[in-house]
Amino acid sequence: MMNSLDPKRVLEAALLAAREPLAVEQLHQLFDVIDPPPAIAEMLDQLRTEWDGRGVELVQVCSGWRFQTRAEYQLVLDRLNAEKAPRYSRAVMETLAIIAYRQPVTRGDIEDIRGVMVSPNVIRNLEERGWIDVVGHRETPGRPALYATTRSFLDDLGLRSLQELPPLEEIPHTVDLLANTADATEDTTDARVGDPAGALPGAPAEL
Amino acid sequence: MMNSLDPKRVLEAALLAAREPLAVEQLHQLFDVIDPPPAIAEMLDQLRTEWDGRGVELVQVCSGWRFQTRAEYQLVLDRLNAEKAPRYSRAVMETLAIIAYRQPVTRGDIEDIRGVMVSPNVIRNLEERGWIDVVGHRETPGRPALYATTRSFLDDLGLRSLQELPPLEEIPHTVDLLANTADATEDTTDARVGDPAGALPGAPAEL
Amino acid sequence: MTQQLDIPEMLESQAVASQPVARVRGEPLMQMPTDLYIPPDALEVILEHFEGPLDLLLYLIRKTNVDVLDIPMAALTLQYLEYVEAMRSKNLELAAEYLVMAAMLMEIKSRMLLPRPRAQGQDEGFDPRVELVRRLLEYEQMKAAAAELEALPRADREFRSVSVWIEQTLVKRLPQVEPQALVAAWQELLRQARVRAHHSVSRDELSVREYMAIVLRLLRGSGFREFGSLFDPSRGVAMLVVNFLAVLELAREGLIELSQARPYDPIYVKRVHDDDEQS
Repeated sequence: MMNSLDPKRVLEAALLAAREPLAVEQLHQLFDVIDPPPAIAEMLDQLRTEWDGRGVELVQVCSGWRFQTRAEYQLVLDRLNAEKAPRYSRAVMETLAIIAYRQPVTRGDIEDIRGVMVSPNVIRNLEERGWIDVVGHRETPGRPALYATTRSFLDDLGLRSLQELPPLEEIPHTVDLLANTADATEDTTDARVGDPAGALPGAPAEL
Repeated sequence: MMNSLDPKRVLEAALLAAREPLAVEQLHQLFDVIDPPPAIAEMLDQLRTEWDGRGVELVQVCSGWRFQTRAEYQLVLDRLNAEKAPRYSRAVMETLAIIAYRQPVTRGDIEDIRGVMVSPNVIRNLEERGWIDVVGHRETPGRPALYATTRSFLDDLGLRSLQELPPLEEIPHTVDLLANTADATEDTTDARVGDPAGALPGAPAEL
Repeated sequence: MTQQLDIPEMLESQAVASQPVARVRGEPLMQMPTDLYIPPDALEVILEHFEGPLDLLLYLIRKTNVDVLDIPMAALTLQYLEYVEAMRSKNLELAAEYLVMAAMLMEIKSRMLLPRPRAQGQDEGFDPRVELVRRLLEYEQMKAAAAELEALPRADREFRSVSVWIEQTLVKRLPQVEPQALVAAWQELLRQARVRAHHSVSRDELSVREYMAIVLRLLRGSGFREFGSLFDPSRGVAMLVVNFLAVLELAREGLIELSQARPYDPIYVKRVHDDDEQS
């Protein structure tokens, strides 16, 4: 039975039907009766080329290979389903970025970087999307959960690994700051009339 | 944007990405800005032909059109999710083992060895699979049918003859077995039927 | 994202006073920073717009185009407090972090007013702004990273994964059985029945039983068969013996009838009650 089927077509059908990306090791299972095993990497390359210029493309992501619609076609296909993908607030995206680039991190770490409380909803939102999960606990008082991004996060962003994340902007070393401290003394001369600093400390926190 | 895309490729991408069959009216929504609207029925026909001989086919079902895996590929694709393959129940496996190693046997023999009733479904299941059949009847009251395994059973298990079944001599002497040796030595009668009535008091019927 | 760009336009500049309102790095500041005046109805929008005090500070710094590595603390603190005070006076719910930051800014500012011991001028970490700048830069970095992530093509937004229908109804999936699974089933039987291990089946016994089934099949529906036709000499002597044993065993179990008219006549074999075969 197997011998009558073109291995490349088998591969294609498997990838078109799969719900999740398929790893090369998984794809090998399709051919375990064939000796010698077919060159899967080569066939994947050929398939990718065959699908050039069509509405669907074969891509490699973190957990394997998958077919996906091309962005320029998806714009048209979106006419079929009014239901749009969820939009994420800046709070969610910043939390995600911190987890992605600084993982594993606790909620406290995220709050330190963002300078504000992180709502539990933000974390839950990302967990429910399957983009982050708890990978352990930090051995500090309270044993806070350590969050990291998942394979599914990379898959959904079309990335093969964390190294493919957009590079971070360089930040200057704060040591550089010290070089400027000599001039900064001038700053101490200012004195503003009606400095609201005086007004504020007594202000009650309205919380 | 739309104008730069080949309508047939748009159709193909839409059908590949859709989770449900798409009706022709729905497919028209893809092109509602194009004047004159493309001949969708014609394109669907062309697509169907283009996909001839591949692992996935374009078919028309009740609620519309969809791509689906071809039956002859499905057997191979199933290897990807072996864990989802159905399994035989313990009752079926034990019945099959008894028929294989003790053939020809009656249902009564099987029940004696298993110590429980054998549901007619179990026998029918194996008969429908083509792995056992009736090879005669025993000349005892009721003339029960004698079951044996078939050639197709051997074929499906990759055996050339029953002799290639794994030998049973290598059964390890478990603590369990040793603990019961004292009673069992008494049982010097027919190894096949033995005296299961004594060995399996109160065994429940299994359906 | 576009909202961010719109906000400065909403904030009308307001020139005030002919004398400097402040001095920034020795330069007189002749007018309020352009973004200090907040139209009342814009306040809530602005509040929602900022993700927290760091975000607000970054906005103020980038807006006034000052060097983040050399922040004029007094001016920045002033602007920040203007915002916070405006929020407070509008009775808007003000996150505690904004007030904490206000206190921190004032602390830094006051520490910078203190005379610095010249001898320890090289002392790292003396500049009280270092920690604030570090935090601002780190936050700005993550804010930019978040924007980059947001811009990446994303599943179910810019693209969808393809998953065509799997036509399972066409092929009934049947359980696969490995020969070893039969042994496992048998062992389970043994364990349960507590039969002695010598109840095992040898290959020899098996082959006899295999031939018993073969002979019964040969006889099915054929009425009488000549004894010799039950044997296939091409399979070798060993198999012939096994075959013969099988016929004897079948006879012993009363499953077949052997008949011979006279000695040396052909022997005929017939299944007992072959007529009412059910299959």
